[in-house]
Amino acid sequence: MNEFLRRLLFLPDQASTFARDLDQLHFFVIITTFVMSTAVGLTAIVFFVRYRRRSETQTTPHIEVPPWMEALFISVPLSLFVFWFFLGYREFVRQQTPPADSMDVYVMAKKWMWKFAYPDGPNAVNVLRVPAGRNVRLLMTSRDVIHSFYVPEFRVKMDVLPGRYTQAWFNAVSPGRYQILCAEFCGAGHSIMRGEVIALKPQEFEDWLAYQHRGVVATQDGAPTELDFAPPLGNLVDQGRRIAAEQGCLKCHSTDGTRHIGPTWLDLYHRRERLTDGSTVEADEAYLTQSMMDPAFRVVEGFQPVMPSFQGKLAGPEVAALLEYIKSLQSDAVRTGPSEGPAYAPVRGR
Amino acid sequence: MSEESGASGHASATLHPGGEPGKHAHSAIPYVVVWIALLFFTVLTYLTGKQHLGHWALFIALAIACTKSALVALIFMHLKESSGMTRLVFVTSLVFVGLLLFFTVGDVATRFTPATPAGAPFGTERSQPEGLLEHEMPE
Amino acid sequence: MGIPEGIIGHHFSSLARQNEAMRLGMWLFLATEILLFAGLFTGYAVYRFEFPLAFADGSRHLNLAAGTVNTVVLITSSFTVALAIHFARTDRPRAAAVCLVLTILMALAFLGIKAIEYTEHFHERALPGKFYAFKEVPIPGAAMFYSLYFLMTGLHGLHVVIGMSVLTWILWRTLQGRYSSRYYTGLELGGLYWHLVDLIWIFLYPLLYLI
Amino acid sequence: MRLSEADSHALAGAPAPTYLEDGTTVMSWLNTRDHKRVAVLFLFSVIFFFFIGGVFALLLRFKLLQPGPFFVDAISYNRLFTLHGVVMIFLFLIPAIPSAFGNFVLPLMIGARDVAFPRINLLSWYLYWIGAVIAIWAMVHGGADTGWTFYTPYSSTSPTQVAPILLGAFILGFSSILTGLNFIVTVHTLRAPGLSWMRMPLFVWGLYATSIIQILATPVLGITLLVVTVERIGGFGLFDPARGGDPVLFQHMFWFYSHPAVYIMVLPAMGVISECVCAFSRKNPFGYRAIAFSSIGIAFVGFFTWGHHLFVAGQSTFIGGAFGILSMFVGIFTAIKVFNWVGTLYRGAISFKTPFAYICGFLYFLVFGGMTGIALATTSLDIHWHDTYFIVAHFHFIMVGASVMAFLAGLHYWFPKMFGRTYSEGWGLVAASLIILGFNATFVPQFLLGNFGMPRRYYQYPEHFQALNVASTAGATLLGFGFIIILIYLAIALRYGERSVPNPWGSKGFEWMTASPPPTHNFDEIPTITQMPHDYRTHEPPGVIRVA
Repeated sequence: MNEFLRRLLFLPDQASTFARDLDQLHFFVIITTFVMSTAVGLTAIVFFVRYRRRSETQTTPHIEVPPWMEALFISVPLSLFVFWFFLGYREFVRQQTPPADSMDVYVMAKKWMWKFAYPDGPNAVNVLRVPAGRNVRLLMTSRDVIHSFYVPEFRVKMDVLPGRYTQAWFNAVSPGRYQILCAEFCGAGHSIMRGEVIALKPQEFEDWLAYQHRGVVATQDGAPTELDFAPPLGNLVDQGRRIAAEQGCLKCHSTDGTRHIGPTWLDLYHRRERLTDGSTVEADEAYLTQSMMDPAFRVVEGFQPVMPSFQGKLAGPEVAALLEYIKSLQSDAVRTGPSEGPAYAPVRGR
Repeated sequence: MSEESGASGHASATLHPGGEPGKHAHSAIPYVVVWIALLFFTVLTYLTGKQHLGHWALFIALAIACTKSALVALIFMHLKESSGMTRLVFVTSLVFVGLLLFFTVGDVATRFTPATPAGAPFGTERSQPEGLLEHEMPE
Repeated sequence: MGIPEGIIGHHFSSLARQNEAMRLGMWLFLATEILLFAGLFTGYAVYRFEFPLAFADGSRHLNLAAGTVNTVVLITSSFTVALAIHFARTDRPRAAAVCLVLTILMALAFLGIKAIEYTEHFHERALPGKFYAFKEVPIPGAAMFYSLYFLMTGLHGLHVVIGMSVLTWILWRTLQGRYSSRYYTGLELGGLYWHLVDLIWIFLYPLLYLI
Repeated sequence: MRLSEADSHALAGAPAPTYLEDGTTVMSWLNTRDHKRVAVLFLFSVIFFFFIGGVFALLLRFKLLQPGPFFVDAISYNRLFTLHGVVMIFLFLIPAIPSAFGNFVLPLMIGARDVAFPRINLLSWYLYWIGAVIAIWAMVHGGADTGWTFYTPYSSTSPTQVAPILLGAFILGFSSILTGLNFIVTVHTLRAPGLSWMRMPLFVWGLYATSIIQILATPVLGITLLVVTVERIGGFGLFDPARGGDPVLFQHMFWFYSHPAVYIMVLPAMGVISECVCAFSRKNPFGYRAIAFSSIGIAFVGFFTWGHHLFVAGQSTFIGGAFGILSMFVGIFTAIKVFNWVGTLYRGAISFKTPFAYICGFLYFLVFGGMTGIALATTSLDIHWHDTYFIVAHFHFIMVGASVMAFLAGLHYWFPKMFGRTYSEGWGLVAASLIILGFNATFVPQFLLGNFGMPRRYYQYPEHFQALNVASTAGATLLGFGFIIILIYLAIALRYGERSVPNPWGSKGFEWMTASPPPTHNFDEIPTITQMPHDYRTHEPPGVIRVA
């Protein structure tokens, strides 16, 4: 029955713990709506036929509604609506109140991408990996305009606001991939601001976390897991991070702002750099690409021209992935180190 | 709302003295009294405002402002002697101002407010992790 | 008989009925004005709730003396408008005209004092929104206070200007002898508008200057 | 007082010319004080903008045939749906029934010669066009891409022409306020002798309730748009998150107007239906008081519910619940009306004419649209539906399904009253069935799309949504044809239609007390009202002008 109604109403899969409960309410509401509308419509149709005009000079009696019927007109729908409301609000409070044992993920939305950061380190763009069967709370904020985090299969939606945090939570019942959509209009790229939730088996998630922790510097050991194959959408940054580790970029360039052999990548994109010849340059895609291919041509002041050329060592897509990775490293965005995220306890209401 | 203003022409004559020109002498004394009262309340609100009475300050200031505006509306604007409908219009507009204020502030006051991270470029005083508001205002 | 020709519209049965209509229309219009300001008052309430300290600090850097004087000026101008209506009603058009002139002068005084205040803020860089660079109150939220301050007093100032123009027009009609005990609705409606301007300021004064 | 042609005719003893014949120069229209002429000016203006908005809608639907980029680019698409919303809401729905039909029949219904402030009435029309011209100017110069909701901070940072559109909407708000103000004062001061409040036609009650909303809500929208404009142009405002501003505050203030604005669009529609149901079933209203007071109830309670637009916008859970339960009460008032309309049919003498076809459509769309609205207000279901096509379908059911159906019912019902001509009944029924069918085909798939999870305002969409989108576009085409047929046969009727008898429907609504089309001053003598409207206990053959 559940499955039949779900398909009839074109509802997506029920992939979170409360999706099923919500759908039950949905079915109940829709069915009562149909019953009531049909009752009203049938009554009207019966009247159309029974009381059709028989002559152009027909008169009609003066009939006024008796008070008891008026009372019925008010009380029946009112009690029904209030009943709906209490059923619905109970569910609403549940959805709005993340359980205390939730795992936290920060979400930073911006035109037109999603960034996810885990409190203890790793972060990702457009791909949110979560363990199935565990409560996950999202603490979300936006860097520009209002976005809205929407996963139809989870029946979860919450606006992501600039200037403050909002929260949402879910519990994915089984491993799988679910599309994230932006539901609040945010400009030209609104409809392609999509991401993906990948619910993993708990063990796989732990492996992934451990892999991320071992860091980007370590070389890969063992065969690549399924996780290494990036999902089709928005994984350039992940690829870039892996390439940066493989090619050894991170041996000289830090990603957390500390000074090393080469300039840090943090906030590098669009930074104006002063060069050894006294001129300045904006670190845009062109300059960054040129620096990979011909590093000694324009060197930032205060650094030695020690970087080898990567001409021929990096394919076009790899350069693009690296650029995306560098672009993603913004200090006011997602942190790479352990996050200094918000204290989660509400300020008031103790 | 069910007053028969539309159907009965004579009713409107009593609604406003302007309908019966020159019938009764009109006195200016109430205006002078109200003016003096308004000046008095202005001084009062000035003096209490300078005390910085904490939580009560807003309440007192608003109470005085409401009294003053009631005087202006009732006497200067002749609401005291106008028809019920004009009074209803005025009161309704105030009710709806209250409605907008009540629900909007009610929302802000009951929101989930996590403390904002240190150094975040945004956040309000209320979202500071330390109980900043427990302190009284400086000075 | 003092009722100028063509005052009564063809669709009204009597002058009393028409006066009633005009008065009701004016009050409905005033209701829209009150709700226009309600939007800003709501913004004020929300941000004062969010930034109590910044609002207190920002308020303390306003010119309290100027605000108080302006309050007295506006209250008195409201009083003179009420008197003007009273004089018209009791067939003393000259006295009514004098009261209106006084009112208009006080409106100008109000705007003058407001201009002085604005100049001070400009020199202190206590400007709204992104222009805010007031060194004495650097805390977040203060810019919001000044945004609200300028929006509220600015919109109110606009209403003062409109009210003043209306009163000037009414003064002209008074001098023409249009208003008497038989008909003074035009003057009365102009007066209502001016009282509303006063009414708004009665709330703006403690909310902005006396936190 | 200006001595009109009508007066001179009356002096000469000839029958007074109709308002249409009283002056035929362009200036006699552009400088008219006659509420009927202002109404006709408004009628043609709103129909013009309805077709403009309709063209935008069809372009949108055409693009949505394909999931990927197609036909227009993303920014143009965003501009199109913004303009579709702005034009349909501010230039069509809000003024459509009150300013066109309300202006025409309200004074006739209460036995008045004009509205209280005829000049302000004309000013309202000019303001409408000033607002419209500014909006058109902005459309030509790039349009805006914010959606008609103008949510900050997007609207304060969008590079498009948002400011002129905001200004246009602000001026249109003024136009709306002036119409409402005029109606309230007219109802209070210009009722005919014997017309007590409890005898007022139900359409007048609907318009009165609408006017209350126009007066109380529109200024809040005005100041909100003004603050956004200041934020855009002046760089300071109340909603900038970088300076502690709260975008949700904008949404509160916006919906404080825009939710009641839904009732500005629907209450007059309900009034039209109340009149039409009585006229075509030749029956007194089943529950006169219930219908009349529920209009006022909707106007009042409609203000307590705006927060149900913000359930997932970052509003507090508590206040969301408060708004949720208050929203249920608005549903009750609508339910009362629906039951009473159906009750009116009981033991009536129903004549299935074109307006009645629209009544059937209206009832069905209102019940279904309204019930989905209640479902949305149950808070938790809204989480999945919010900002999806479910919402789009829901409010189109109310706005097109209810308001436009009522507009069409009123247009056909009052067409003989306004222009003294009759239209082709056969074509009328064809167009009505086409429209009702096309409407269902357009918006039922959108409900399903919403369930499926397709967010609104999507230029590109995942491919599994395509089938339903194609169905919707097909329906929209049908709908478009229906409207064009109406335009054609009404245009023909306007010029070549048979002369109508004064009361072709045999209606006992008060507006039929005078000739069709009415003379400039409406009544030779102000009638005295001695009974309720729509009292069909006695019969008078259609075409007799009743002087009650």
